[in-house]
Amino acid sequence: MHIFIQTLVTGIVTGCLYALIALGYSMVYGVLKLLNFAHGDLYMVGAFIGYFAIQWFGGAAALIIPVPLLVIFMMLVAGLGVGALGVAIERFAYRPLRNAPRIAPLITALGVSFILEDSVLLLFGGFTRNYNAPAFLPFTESIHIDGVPIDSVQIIVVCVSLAMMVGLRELVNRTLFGKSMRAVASDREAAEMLGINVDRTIAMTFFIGSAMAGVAGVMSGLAFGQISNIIGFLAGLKAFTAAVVGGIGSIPGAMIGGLFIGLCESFSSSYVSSQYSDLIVFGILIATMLVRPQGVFGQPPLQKV
Amino acid sequence: MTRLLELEGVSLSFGGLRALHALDLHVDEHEIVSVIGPNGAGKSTVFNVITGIYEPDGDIRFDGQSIVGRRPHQITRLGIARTFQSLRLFLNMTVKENVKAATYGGTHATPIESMLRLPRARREEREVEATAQDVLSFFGQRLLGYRFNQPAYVLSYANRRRLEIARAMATGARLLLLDEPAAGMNPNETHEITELIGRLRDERGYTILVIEHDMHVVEGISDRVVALDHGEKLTEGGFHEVANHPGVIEAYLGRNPEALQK
Amino acid sequence: MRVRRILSGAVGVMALASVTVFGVTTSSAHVAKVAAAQCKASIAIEAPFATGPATQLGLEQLHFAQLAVAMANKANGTSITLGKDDTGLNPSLATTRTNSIIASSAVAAVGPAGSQEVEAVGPLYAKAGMAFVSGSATLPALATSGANKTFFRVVPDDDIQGPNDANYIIKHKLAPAGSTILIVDDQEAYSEGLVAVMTPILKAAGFTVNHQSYNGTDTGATLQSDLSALATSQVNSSTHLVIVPWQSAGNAQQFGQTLQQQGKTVTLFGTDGTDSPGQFVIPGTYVSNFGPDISTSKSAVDKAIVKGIKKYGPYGAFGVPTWEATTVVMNAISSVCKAGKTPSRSNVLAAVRKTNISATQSAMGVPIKFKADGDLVAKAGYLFHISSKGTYVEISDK
Amino acid sequence: MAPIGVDEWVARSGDRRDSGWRGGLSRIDARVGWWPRLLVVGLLAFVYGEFVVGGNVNYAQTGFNVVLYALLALGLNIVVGWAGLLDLGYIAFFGAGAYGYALFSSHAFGNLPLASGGVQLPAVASIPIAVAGVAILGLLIGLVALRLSGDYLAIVTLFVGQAFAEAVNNVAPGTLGGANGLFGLQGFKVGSAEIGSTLGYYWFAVIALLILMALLHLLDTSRTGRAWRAVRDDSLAASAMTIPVNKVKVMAFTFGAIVAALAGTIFAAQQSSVFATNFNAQTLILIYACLVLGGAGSIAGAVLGGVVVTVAQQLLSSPIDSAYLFYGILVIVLIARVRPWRHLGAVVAAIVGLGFAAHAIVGAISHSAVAGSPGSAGWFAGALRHFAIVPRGEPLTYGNILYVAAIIMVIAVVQLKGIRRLIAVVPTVYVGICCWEARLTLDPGITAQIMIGAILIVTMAARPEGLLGSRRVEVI
Repeated sequence: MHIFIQTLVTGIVTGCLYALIALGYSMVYGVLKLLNFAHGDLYMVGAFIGYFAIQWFGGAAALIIPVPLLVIFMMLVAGLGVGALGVAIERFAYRPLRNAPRIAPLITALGVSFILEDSVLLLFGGFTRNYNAPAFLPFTESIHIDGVPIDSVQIIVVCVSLAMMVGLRELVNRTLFGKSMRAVASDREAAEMLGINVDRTIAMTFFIGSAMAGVAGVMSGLAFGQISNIIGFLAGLKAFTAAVVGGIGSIPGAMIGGLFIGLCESFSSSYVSSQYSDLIVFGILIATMLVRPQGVFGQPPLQKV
Repeated sequence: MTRLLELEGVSLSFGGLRALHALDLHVDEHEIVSVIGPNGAGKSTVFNVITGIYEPDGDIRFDGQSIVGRRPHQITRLGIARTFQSLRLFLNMTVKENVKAATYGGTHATPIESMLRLPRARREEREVEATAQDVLSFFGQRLLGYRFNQPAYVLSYANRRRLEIARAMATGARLLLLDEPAAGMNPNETHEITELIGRLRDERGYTILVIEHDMHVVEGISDRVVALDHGEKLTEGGFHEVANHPGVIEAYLGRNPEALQK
Repeated sequence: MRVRRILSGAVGVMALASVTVFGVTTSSAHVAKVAAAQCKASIAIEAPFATGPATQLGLEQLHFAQLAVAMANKANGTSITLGKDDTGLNPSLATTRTNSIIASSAVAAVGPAGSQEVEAVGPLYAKAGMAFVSGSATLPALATSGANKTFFRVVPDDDIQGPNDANYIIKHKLAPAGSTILIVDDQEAYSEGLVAVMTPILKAAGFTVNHQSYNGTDTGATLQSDLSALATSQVNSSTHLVIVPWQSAGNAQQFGQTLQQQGKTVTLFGTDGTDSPGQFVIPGTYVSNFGPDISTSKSAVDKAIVKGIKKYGPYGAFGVPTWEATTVVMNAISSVCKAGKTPSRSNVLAAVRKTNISATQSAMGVPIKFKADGDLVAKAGYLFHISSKGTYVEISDK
Repeated sequence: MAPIGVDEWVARSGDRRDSGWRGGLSRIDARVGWWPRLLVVGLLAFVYGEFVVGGNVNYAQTGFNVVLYALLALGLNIVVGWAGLLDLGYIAFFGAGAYGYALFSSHAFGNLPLASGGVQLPAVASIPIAVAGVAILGLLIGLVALRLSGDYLAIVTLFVGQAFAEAVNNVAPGTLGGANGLFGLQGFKVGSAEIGSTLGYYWFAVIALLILMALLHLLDTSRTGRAWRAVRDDSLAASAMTIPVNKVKVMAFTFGAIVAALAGTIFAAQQSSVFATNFNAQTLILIYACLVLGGAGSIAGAVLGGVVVTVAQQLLSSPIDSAYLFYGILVIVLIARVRPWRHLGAVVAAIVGLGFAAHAIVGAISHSAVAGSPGSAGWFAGALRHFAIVPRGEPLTYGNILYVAAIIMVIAVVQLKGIRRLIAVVPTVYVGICCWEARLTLDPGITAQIMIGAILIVTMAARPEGLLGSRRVEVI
């Protein structure tokens, strides 16, 4: 029982992060039908911004501002910064390829991912840095469920993620931007003719998606400590799995998918073996795709003859 | 006259929507039959069930044997080829390749044979080349010569329609299903198409089932006209009786007969 | 108009051509002329300093090697240049890098860092008759297999480190008799090797050994679920000691934090791979290593190194052996020059074999003298304890 | 006047494109048959192997890598370029081929009861076995992939590739060697004759490449090739034109797998070792880069892509060569983009002027700020010494700032138009050069990656169909 709960907690925490990244994937795919392989690297950049924010304020051991303020600041800066970066990438790399063959933007995305990963390597070096969050968010401040401690970082992660997901859902369902986003997603040309500013909508989508990845990066730094220029790839891959399992292009799908993958991972490594957890996750994905290609929440693409 | 194609109580519905309902239809050897009806009457759906894109209830027989549940390419191999209302050429292949591609079912060389250009592969390539030349030459001026080696996407709208027909011919089919061959053509081109469809039967001996909106074309070519609405057959017979059939007139334009008279 | 286009096209083509021609005809890195007058030569270091999971370690090795080159050039009056090749602790990358080193004019090499890398490149160096001295590859088979005829190492292999650690655990009762000891490998040759050596000894002493493994190349959330799964389901009330013979100090640190965060109180025991005062600082942890802690040493050499390395900031125990390895190569070359010959791969190889550095002159605290198979004659091992302030304290009595 | 329906504009479109020297080339190109081109390729390969390499292991290795990637790109071209199936699991076939060969040519089975001491089959046996095995694998994956289309296919295959890497890393470490891989493989051997040198494998690979190019060309112009491309353009129409879509797709997968497997065996034998890390996403991306840069759908394109990408990587891995590449590209871009000539002249002059001026001023203020030596060697290093501003020592921070600045400026230049752009080009180029000399040359490995990424992005923006690819229209 104790093990079960502990595993559950880990699964939910990692799952929330996957979900946040997956949302970006899903939104971008929705509007551009583009598999943005650079997304995972945006998350990595977010993690680095957060790290330098900590250093800026005196380092983990000797902070010069109150911790809550720092956490909020980190997320804000990372969100805005990475969001802006995402918009820039869309503007300069993807926009010229709107009407190119499908494979062209895919390759561009890979190129962007190369550049992001290796620029960070060039600028900051390849060794792993550590947030050392326990220094300012001690494990001792934690609530216990059946002897399983749940510390403040985990609580932050879950709360922030949920808040952002709900916020995003409202944004997409209620606001004008949400409407235009869905319009662009379903038919770009038509949306354009209806006077929707497609460019701005797409840019906005990139901003929101990237910002969420950035915040996810900060929180993963807080929760796991280690960051380096290569954390983007695997995280992106897993988040991508989540998006697909949930139904790529669908927002609730991405959330559920993220949590699902997180739980799969933690349970398979707790109860089967950490060695095969990745294989198990990939297996699940492939199985899902074969049973239901469009994912759990996705709509099947309709074919007009 | 033998029955070439026969639909018997064919029904199809997408979820709740009923696209076809208990449709009976037949086409005889060397006959040109037109299917008319307002948009959404289920005309294209008829083509889709015949060519195996959708699997309907009821029975469809071609040359006596049932073809329900067969895959599209198998049905085409039996001798039913179609064109698409929304043109579906292989846009990045050359005009000639478009036609040659359609001969796949008629040839049998394995990849290995093709790679090594073994005798069978050579022979078949020659035959395919001949077929392509022959089929394209049928369109005379229109598709001939310098355009053979250009990608299909440079062709004009009218020529794309012609190429679709050429492609259908190359499959070696006996029955052609033409889905709005005259759509989006100017009066002259429409006139040509009308002639062409006639020649298809007279010179090449094809049997033809055609969907068409342009009543001039329908009048010009049809031995028999079948009128559909809401997936059901309203009536069938000669052009004029169908055209004057009150149900048809109503289906088309509520209460305004003039349009059909001219 | 057209003329202009033709011109531009032509120029473009010519430019491209010239680029490729130059590119192909100028040879690649490590260019150095060997002149009889002065002792000139070039050597190369292979270390994971730019990419891969162990860049901290790699940078440390690089810096100490650069220091060693500077010191030796000054001492011996040689002018030997050091070419640096990043291997990312990745055998396939190491293979390509080694090929380009062999193609260059380098007469000997330092590194590579990882045992699995040496396994990959050893035969290549052997074929080229080129000596390479590693400061951290400790898999016993590397020397004993006979596949790596030109391989030398200035560190004791796992058959020495493993038993040392196991025996220390037994002797000093780091875990109560009969309790469970969890030992986790990270699916690398290095790690699996140590596990294989330590497990039987611990079993023989009556411990229950629980052997698990996780994917050392995982990162972020995935890594976290691996580690916290280990902490959750493998560390129970009967577990008092966890041995982490990993290559990534960062992962060890994260595992330690995960244990703390889950409220598990166990002692960690790391090996040389996790020795990094900058990264692995869980209080109460034991870390064994093949290199001594020179920061407190009295010997002149050690003082000089400490002084020279200061500008590079905190370092673990990987630098010193690499310094030693580089020095071995440097001295070999200068001895060749002193004998009036121009350094070549063969005579440098011979000179390396004859290496004989006294304990006082070596930074390893033991004399550097090689057996026929390239292993050290001396057997040494060091052990550190991480204090509550997170600093490494050397344990003298073993 | 032309008869109705013959649209002159379209009819002449071909001729219209044929103007200027490009037109001339393309006309020649149109006249030459396929086998003379093949001869040219063979000739080039011969000249390189015979005269350029000259016993230099490094050049031999480069040549081998070029041919290897060309082979891989050829195989990928079948699946992606012709059948239009976005297969991101291609790397798995490459890996499977390599591991297949390794298992039958090493000690791998040594620890199994049935074959102590390992299985050491001659190449004539082990290559066919490995390739056949992988062909079956391709067949199976193809059958699975049938249910999916477009991006979904891409996604599943991507994970098939990942799963392969994970599997060889974790499953049966006793036999597959886990992270340590399999090493000490025997080379290609028939009887007593064994290929010993890298150059030997280069020749072997070249022959394989030439044969494959010929076979694939013949296949492409046969019914199978037409069927593949028909399915790519419109699978539904294809099925309505007697083409069994599923069968054709599976065929494409299998053929791609076979080529990849062949490449894998050669790779394994040459490296005489295989590691799971040889078959990671990085490699897959490079193969895709080759194909897409060269032009998906074109055999020559795939090969050219292999050459460009591999050579670029090789040049970038050494400071001297990468300098030639860097400045070469710089010159070409300027020539190609800055028109007319007087503008070009003005820009170049301005850059040079700015450079020496800035250098002089900064030097006057602080000597140590310009005391560093440029990273690139070669004949122009001397000139650069008085041109590029490089502080003493290894000026990392300075270089990093320049790097960021350069990227921002490039982006700005792309945005600006007309005379503004012309002016903005000058400082951009100068900052770029300084950054190159002060920072990028210090870490060739990293720079190579960045440059590859940049090349991908630029090519896609400038010419999405690739160097030799033909323009595609897609109905989405």
